Amino acid sequence: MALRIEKTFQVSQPIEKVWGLLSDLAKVASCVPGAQITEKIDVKTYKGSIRVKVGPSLTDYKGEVQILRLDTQNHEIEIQGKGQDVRGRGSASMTMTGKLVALNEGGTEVTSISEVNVVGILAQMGSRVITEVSNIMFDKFSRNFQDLLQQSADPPPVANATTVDTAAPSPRNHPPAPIEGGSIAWQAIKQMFRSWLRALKSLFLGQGA
Amino acid sequence: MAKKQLVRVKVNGHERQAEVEPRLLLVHFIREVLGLRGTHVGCDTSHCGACTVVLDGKTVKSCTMFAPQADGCELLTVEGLMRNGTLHPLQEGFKEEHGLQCGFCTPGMLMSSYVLLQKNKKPTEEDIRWGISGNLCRCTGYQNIVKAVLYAAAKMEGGAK
Amino acid sequence: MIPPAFEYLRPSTIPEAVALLQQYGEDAKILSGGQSLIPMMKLRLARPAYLIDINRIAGLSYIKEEDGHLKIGGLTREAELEESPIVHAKFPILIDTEHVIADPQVRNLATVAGNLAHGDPANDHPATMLSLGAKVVATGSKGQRVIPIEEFFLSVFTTALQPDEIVTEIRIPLPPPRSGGAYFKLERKVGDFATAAVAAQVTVDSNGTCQQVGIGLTNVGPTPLKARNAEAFLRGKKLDEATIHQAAQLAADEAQPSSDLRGPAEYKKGLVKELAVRALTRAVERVGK
Amino acid sequence: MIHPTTPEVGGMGHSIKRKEDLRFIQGKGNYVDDVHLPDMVYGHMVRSPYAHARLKSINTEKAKAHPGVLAIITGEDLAKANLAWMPTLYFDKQMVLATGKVLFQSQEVAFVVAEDRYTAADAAELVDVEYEELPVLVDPHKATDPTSPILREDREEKSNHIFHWEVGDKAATDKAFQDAAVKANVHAIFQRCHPAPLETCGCVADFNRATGRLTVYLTSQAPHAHRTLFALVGGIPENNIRVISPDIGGGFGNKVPIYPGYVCSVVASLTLGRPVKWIETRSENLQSTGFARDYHMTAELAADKDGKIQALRVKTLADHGAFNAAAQPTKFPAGLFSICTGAYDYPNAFCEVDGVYTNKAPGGIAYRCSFRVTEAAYLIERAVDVLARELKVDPVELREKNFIRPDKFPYKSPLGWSFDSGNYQAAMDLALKKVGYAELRKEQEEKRKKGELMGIGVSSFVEIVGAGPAHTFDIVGIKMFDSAEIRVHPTGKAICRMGTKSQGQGHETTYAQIVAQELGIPAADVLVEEGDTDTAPYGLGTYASRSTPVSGAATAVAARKIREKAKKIAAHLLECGEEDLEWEPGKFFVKGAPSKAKTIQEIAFAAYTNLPQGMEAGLEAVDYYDPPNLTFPFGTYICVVDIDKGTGEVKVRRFVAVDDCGNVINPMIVDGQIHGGLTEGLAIAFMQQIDYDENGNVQGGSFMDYLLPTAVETPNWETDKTCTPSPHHPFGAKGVGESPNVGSPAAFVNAVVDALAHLGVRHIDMPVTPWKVWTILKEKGVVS
Repeated sequence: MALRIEKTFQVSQPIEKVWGLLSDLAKVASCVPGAQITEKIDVKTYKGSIRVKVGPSLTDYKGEVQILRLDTQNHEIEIQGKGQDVRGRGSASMTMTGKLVALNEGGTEVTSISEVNVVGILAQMGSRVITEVSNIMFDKFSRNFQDLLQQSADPPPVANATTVDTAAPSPRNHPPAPIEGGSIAWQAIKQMFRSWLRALKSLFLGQGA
Repeated sequence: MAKKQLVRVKVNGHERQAEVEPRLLLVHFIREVLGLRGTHVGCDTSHCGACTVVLDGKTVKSCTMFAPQADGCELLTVEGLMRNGTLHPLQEGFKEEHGLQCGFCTPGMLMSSYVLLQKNKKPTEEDIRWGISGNLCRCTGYQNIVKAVLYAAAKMEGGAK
Repeated sequence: MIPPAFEYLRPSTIPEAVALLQQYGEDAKILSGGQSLIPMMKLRLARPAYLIDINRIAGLSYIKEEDGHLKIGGLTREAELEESPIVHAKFPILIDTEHVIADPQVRNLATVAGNLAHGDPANDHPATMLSLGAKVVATGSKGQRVIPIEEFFLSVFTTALQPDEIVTEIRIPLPPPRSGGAYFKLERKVGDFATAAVAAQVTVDSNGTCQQVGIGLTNVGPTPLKARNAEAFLRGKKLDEATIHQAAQLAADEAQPSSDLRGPAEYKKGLVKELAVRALTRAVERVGK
Repeated sequence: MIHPTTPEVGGMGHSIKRKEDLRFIQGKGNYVDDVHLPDMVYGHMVRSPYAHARLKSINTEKAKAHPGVLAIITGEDLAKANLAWMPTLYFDKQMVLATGKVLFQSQEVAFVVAEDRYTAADAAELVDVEYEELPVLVDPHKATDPTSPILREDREEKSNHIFHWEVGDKAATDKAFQDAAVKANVHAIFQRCHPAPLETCGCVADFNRATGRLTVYLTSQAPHAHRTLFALVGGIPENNIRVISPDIGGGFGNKVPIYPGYVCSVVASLTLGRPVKWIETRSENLQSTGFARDYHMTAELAADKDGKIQALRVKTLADHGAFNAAAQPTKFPAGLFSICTGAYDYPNAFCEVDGVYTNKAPGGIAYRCSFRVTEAAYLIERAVDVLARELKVDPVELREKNFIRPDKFPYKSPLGWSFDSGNYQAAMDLALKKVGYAELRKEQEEKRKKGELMGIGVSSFVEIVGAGPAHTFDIVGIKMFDSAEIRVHPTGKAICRMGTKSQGQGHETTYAQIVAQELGIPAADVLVEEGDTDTAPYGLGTYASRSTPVSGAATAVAARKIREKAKKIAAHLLECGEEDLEWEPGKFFVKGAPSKAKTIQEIAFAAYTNLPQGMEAGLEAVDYYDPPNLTFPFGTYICVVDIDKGTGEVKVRRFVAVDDCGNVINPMIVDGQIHGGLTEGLAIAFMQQIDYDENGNVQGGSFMDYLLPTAVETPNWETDKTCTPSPHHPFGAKGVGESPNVGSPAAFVNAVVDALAHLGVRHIDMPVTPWKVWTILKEKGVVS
């Protein structure tokens, strides 16, 4: 299953500040619950694992995330993340291009274009929900990113016109995460799996519970 | 390993019991613990109905229940349809009307039809088609199964007079 | 397909069940009808460490009229709804729904509450209950609370239920006189999820003017959807053909389907419109009865 | 032609009830998963989640340490025994367990054996396989692009192209097209689908260390052929292998190939010395065992201005997946696809087929079909309809104008087949009458005025079945004869053993009826036994509608051999010359003195008690029948559909099927076969598809999305028959099991296209789903 997801939102922080966050994998990773960076290969590459626990399902993924391209001048970053289910049932990968544009009023427009590929049982059995879930996941990603920006900035961000709150945040989703590093991609993958698993636990034909 | 569960059932009129892993699917309990291999498995997503049995008077897909859920229940499987050496009218109907070919779906079909006729003594063709809509057959195209159930309904009605 | 191992727990009361949920938290899962959970476990997509089988809890299976509501117990099976005289007399929309949920064997085990608690936008009862203005009674460690159905579905497979809560009852307001409802579903075959489906419930006054209306949409968005614009449009209007068509278009506009094996998004929107026309038309026909 | 027998004897033409039913209706069938042996253990397959990936490592330590696990077999293990690859049934090889890389999703990677199936499933999750994902090739049209990855590193030829095959006179055909007044073409995809019999594939392999014998209980449509293959591949002496094909829960071609699970079970049993059971799940069945079709076809027809067809030109791309595992025994890479000229008489045809590899499950099996006959029949029947639109004539009229006339048989087709017999107009006439064609056309016209959509689809198909003559067919060199062995006991009862294997077709009844017909021994007194290679005579199995044409013929010929001997015994008993005797089913009597007779039972007793001088005792015969030609069943199907404009749903209002399969053994069983085949045709036309997404993920890999019709979606079928016996078959039969599946898809699609033809619609690819129909209606402005 291949998806292309494009998200755009605006924040009040100046472009350099946003860029500082977007280009720092470790900082961004701080909002990824349950993820563990197991190895720092270099400043652009990390190995890690994620334990995803959704309702009755517990799944472990391991993989790698790396910055493929970092264009400081144009404020563009391309990140690739790949995760393999340790039970050998598939993988997901994502290539995300993040781009910042300074706004006239001093804020920044953040655009992410992501190509997501899902392989294995999730893609076989879950095609009916993957699009839905991915969309929600990226909305959440946008929101989490903004939350992170907000934490590192005193003035509150401008109202977000493009994202929708699609799910009530559960307190369990945000425990203080013992994470040393990570990336937006990690967060995205992490959330993607969470959402998929939540979705998959429910998508079977028999109805009722 | 999970704690074993005692499962006691009355199957086709006989009391049986066994201690099993709780995750044991009812269909495996029936086939492998009770040794009643007339109940079949044809899919893994609860679609085909080959595993249909009657549990406390209702049809269920025994591949979509854990054995402990049936504890204390009464089970009827295809092996229990014959009474005193005589075929049930449904069994007779399936034979007379060529309601089976490979026979793999037949036990499930019989059990669904059995409960259908318990609830509806004079079903229409439409009633029968909906009544067996949880059972897949790859051989017959259903037409003769419908006839078989109508045969049984007529015979059972006749017998009741 | 073989499910992973789990500990099996069989509480005999609601408090016991809630206590077990509290004790085991996310490692536990409620087993009620099991018709969605067990297939998932067989594919090893779900692997709860503890399964809390609530099927032996007494007094949870009922269908009754009380306090102006139809009350459906938390363990009431789909098939029981199908066979209930009260439901037949007052809720033809629920009979429509029963007819197209999964298949007969699944309906014998699956529960109405589970169909909601699952939070699957493709399940059929959510749309029906949205159109009927139902309420979900949840029981947890902090006691019982009543959740209006329109606040129940939060996201794909996410409901307002807390981790230690169990759906113990569903309450549907009894329709006033001159009410009617219908559910139209297009499925690829018996047992399939809806490609799209529309539930409509209307109440009209003696002049045929719409007093109350509820429209629920199945499998055309991340959650079951309530077609609020279409509903607002219909209130206070005579439910003639032209009005129904306009409302149906509004409902289609409110749908947010994704393309999948069941068809492209555009088709699903078209279906919502068509099925909304049919459901509203049938609902109005049933007002007279 | 067929001598009538009494219902008590139950010879040909009697709808006697099936003998096999008694055990099935009591739940006493014996399918492979019902086989339970002492000390039996269970296998579970570890499969690849990736469609194309390099296998970097397999770590089995954790799995091996799991309590109850007995063995874990990997491709490397098999390679040591030279068993990592096995031959397919069509000049290719296939990995048993992956080595090097995986080539399709759900490919077999490791085999876990444990004390019970729950433990085996648990341990399979502990096998740690490391993959490196590779670019995936899904679209067969891109297979030969220079940018596409080369899938098969094992082949010398570094290309995804498997074969190019052509047949017919290209120059003459091209010339006919140049000269043609009218041309029509259709590009039709026959989608990938799967037979999905209700019982999945599986086996119990039981190697007895004490005796050195291997017994394999197998879901096999061809037990003898499988025994020979096990012997050839595994190096086990063939006398030490016994394949038992017990009751089979449907086959439809799915159970012709040998699958990796069987080989792994045998290896595991040889290793452990214990019986090993392996039963695949439904998802495994749909995702890894033989798929069917996946033919991307273009047909062009050239005709003169009066609608006489002059030529057919066909170009086809065949997607075989990762390995060419086409289970077909012809000498032609596209099987009998060259039957695509259809029921029509024209001089020129040219057909070419190219096969390619993709990252999909291997196969190309004949799903209720004689090796690409379904694709061929669908293509020509679609193309003729398109030509009728082009000519603005009724599709029935065009067919009738071009039918091969009855006096032209045996008819030599432009692609080289010799059609044995046919009367296509007779089948058409009966179908038209039965359905009320003229009235339906009137109704359609009136409905169109009101904006309602109804369609009438016609298909006049010809099949080619009964594989097959030794000059055209073999499996690893073994000719496609089949066999029957009949032994009459002293009391006049008989046992009949066959080289074929029923999967629901009712062989235990129909073969007994042939014996009843030929010998007059009541069918009830004839036990038919199949599927045990230790006892049955060698045969090639049941598929391609070959049981009646080949084994049925062998049964008749064997029975006639017995009759010859019986005649001698009768002459001895009646003290007359053989030439004085006449036969009617059940007895020999003296010409002109019918009371001077000896029944077959009396003769049977005498065969053991009172023989003529010098005659050896017993009354039995074997026949290995090599058919002189194939048989060519045919028929006309007419389908009437109504389309719901709002939803795009197609409702089959009526379906009339007139079949001609020559002389019929048991009309009840033939009807049942036709019902079943039409239902599968319906499923193919409207529902069934195994699709792949861009990453090679199977879409339709479980019954959640591989849609099989229930009783609710299935209409009532209206069947009828004409009878044009095969001139070369001993009792004039042709075979019927596949006709309805071969002939019906075109009838369904033609009906839907007919309903939309006035909008300019000429073709819709299967499965014809509501959304496809609705999208067309939307494009045409019928719905807003």
